[in-house]
Amino acid sequence: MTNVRIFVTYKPSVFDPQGETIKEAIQSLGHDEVTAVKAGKFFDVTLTATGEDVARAVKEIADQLLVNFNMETYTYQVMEEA
Amino acid sequence: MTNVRIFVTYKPSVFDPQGETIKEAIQSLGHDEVTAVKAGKFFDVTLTATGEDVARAVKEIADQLLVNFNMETYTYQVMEEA
Amino acid sequence: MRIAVVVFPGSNCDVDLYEALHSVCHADVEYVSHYQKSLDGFDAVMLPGGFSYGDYLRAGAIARFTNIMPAIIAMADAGKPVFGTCNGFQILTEAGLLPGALKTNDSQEFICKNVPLEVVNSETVFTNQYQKHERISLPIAHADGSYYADEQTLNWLERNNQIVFRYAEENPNGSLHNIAGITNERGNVLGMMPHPERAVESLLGNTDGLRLFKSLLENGRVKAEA
Amino acid sequence: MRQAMTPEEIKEKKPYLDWSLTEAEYDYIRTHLLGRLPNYTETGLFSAMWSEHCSYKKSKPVLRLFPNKNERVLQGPGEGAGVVDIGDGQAVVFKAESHNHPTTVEPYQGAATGVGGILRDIFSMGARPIASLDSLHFGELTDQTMRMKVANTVRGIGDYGNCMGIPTVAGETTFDPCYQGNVLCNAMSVGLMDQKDIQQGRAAGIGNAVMYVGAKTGRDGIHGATFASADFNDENNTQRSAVQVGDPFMEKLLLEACLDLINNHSEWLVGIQDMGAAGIVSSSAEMASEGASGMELNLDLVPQREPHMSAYEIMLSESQERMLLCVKKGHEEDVKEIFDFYGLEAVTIGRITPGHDYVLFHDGEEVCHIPVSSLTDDVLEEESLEKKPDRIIQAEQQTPWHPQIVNPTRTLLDLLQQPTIADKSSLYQQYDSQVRTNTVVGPGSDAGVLRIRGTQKGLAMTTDGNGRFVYLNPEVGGQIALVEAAANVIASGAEPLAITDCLNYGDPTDPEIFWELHQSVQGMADTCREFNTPVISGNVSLYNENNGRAIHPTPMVGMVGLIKNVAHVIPSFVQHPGDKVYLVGN
Ligand SMILES: Nc1ncnc2c1ncn2[C@@H]1O[C@H](COP(=O)(O)OP(=O)(O)O)[C@@H](O)[C@H]1O
Repeated sequence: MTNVRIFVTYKPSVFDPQGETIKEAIQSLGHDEVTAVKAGKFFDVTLTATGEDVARAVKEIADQLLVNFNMETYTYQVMEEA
Repeated sequence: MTNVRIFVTYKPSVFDPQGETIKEAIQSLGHDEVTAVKAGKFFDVTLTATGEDVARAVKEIADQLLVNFNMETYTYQVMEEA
Repeated sequence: MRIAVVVFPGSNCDVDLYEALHSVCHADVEYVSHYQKSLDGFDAVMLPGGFSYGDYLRAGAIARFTNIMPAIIAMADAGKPVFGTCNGFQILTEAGLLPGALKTNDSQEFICKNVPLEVVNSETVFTNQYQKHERISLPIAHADGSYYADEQTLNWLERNNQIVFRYAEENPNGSLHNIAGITNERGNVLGMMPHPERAVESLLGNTDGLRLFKSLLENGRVKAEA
Repeated sequence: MRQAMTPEEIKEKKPYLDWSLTEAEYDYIRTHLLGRLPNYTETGLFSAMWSEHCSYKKSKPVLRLFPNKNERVLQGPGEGAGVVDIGDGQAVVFKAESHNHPTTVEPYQGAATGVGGILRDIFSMGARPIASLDSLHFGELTDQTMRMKVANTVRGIGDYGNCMGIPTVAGETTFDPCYQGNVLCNAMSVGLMDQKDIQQGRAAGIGNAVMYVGAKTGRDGIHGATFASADFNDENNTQRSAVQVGDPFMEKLLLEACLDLINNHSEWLVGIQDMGAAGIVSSSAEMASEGASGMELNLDLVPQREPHMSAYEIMLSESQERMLLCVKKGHEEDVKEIFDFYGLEAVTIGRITPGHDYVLFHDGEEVCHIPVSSLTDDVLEEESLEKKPDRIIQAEQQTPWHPQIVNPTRTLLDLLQQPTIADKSSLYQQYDSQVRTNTVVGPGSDAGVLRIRGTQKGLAMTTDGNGRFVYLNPEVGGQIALVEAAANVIASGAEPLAITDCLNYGDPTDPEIFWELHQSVQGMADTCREFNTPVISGNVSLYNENNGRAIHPTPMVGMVGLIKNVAHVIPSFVQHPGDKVYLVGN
């Protein structure tokens, strides 16, 4: 059993209107210390796979379904393995 | 300058239909090794604050805006401080 | 009765509410910008549907920080009628004027269609022209309309007769207890996902929403005369 | 590295060939139009403005076949959208636009920004958009990728229109293997206005300001215009520049701000235009050309989302939700105030100058100095070869085949199972079809019908096309597209007013494809004359190919009709048990 957290974000040059709007809202609440906000999605995926197989499965799932490579990119993190 | 990643998810008791839909889609692609998927959002927030002030600012932003405590909860992670 | 229709950045059913009140019900109604800080002189306030702040973050989450919000809260506290449909409902929950929250539809899709509803509470200032348990049909048009509250809150809503409309026959979005509309404890704040303002003219095929506005206006008129 | 190459290096390394500018065009620009070598920025501007997408250099000769005037047309093709008189000082404004390539690559954003673009065309004319329509053509639903494309395209159209609060009231959806590698997404928008508010995309009056309003400029969709004119193949799937992301919330604010300015302060405004394909360069050059003016812009003043953008990138960016205004000198602050109220930026980026030169400054340097007309009017029209395809010659020699129907029930059920014929409510239920409470007849009928508030009038609207008919016989197929649209509008109780179109074809340098284009436009044009429905706006999308296979020739007709008394509208559904059924015609 492995828990993996997969993060999906826009590529750096792609416009993130949601992040912009949230940043403005935060600033208008008086939080001038906030200078940038980017919004993203993540997926906590539980797999029966372990070790090497995890990397392969994550890559396949990301490629086929979770990520749109025209505008998005992803990273992931193994949270726990048992 | 500090970069913080704030994770927002439904509370465990709240049904996550998006996670369910994605789990089914992944399984239908042949990935039987995937047993659960939970979907969440994250926000990469850049702050001019450092140290103690970061924790305080994150708590305020989450309480006021980023999280709806009726159904959501959050965690965060300081990504880098400079 | 003088009614304010609040216009937030991204409101888009503001005209629908205004016209339902003005052209169809001949009520005294005025648009009020979110920049305004006061609702002095108004007897009721209505929050229209739409996508305030693009529904970014969560539907209604950012609108609650606009200038007008304290005046809306003050009106609710004073016991005056406050009404929100669709995005207006979402804003009212985000602002804490109504309990619970609205999640994304279970189907993850926007849905626009007429749905059958049951009038559960016909004793509110907004529903006194309907019969209890009456079946009506109103349009819904939303992506985030699945009502959620914890068990305790739901039980309280049931016991306290705060559920005003329920989806009948089918539940289009996954709302708990089939909830389509609720009031606050005092009964003067109503939030609902369906759009009564879209159902006030036979030319457009449905008049089931008309009595909601009549309930409020005719009540108001009686009071004003008394 | 502001200018990535010197003019000499450009001449030698020919980067313009990758940007779809031909050798002959480059030479003509160099020798006839400038009398010198164009620099890097200038070469980029020419590539974009001389692309088929901006210049119609191949399709123009064919487009001339269309009638575009009658007693009711107030504005024909050439502006953001066409305008038709509907009496009482009111006008209806409409146009359709294709977003096929972006939708093929990134269905959600491609479809969403397609809707965003066509809406800007409508409100830049001074009209409030009152309804949207679409015309979608996908591959077969048998594979998972295509199902996701369909779902995401529909979600993109829905999310944008729903958020803007503009009802989507009609459309069409078909499925055919020919669209497998190249889907078609055509969006149409219809607006309503008072005739006194009609605006033009025009910049004039020495000293007047060129103002930029709306979203910031980033590196989105650079070369979208030339990209839309180049053939597709699976190999370049990976190397495409960042897709454009739509922000319907920003566009809603832009819509309200622009209409506020036009309706209440038109005396400050000389002209207004949407920044569509080829962004700032096409809007500014076209406005200057229309006003027979010179123009000078300082690109350092353009609001930018990303650092270190080159002049070329700033000029060609296709970032969404932006408009260009020409504002009377002295009223810049007034205009700023209006946009400020809606939370939008409005910045003066240049001035109208004497003469006819188009001059750009970046980082304090002059990076472009060319005649305005060289970008807009001097484009070399291209003659195309035509050849009747063998398949059609052969088909003409065959004896016509008549289907024998032995089991009508079975045939009917088989037909109803075809995705193209089956019920589309699962798609159009995702569109808000009622917002703003004017929709008398929504999707699912022959045409969408809207009432015009405060009058007895109504408008009926429909999109129709059929690639298979046109493939089999382009001329007759073109006629049928018009007849179908007219039938839908008339059956809804309206008198047809005019049409818009999207001409979706394959690579026009293939003589057979150009022949299809020519023949089908001829068929459409003849039928337009019959119905007295001129073509008041439209759009051409060529090079719809995937790995060398063209789509069926698929012209889409968007028609609008006027209803005298909207209370008399009859829906297309069966109404009461016992009603009689008649068959009219033969
Ligand atoms: N993409 C769409 N958007 C809006 N409405 C649609 C769409 N596709 C189909 N419809 C509606 O569904 C009905 C049937 O569609 P279709 O079979 O494609 O068209 P038609 O009946 O004109 O040949 C029409 O009323 C049309 O308006």
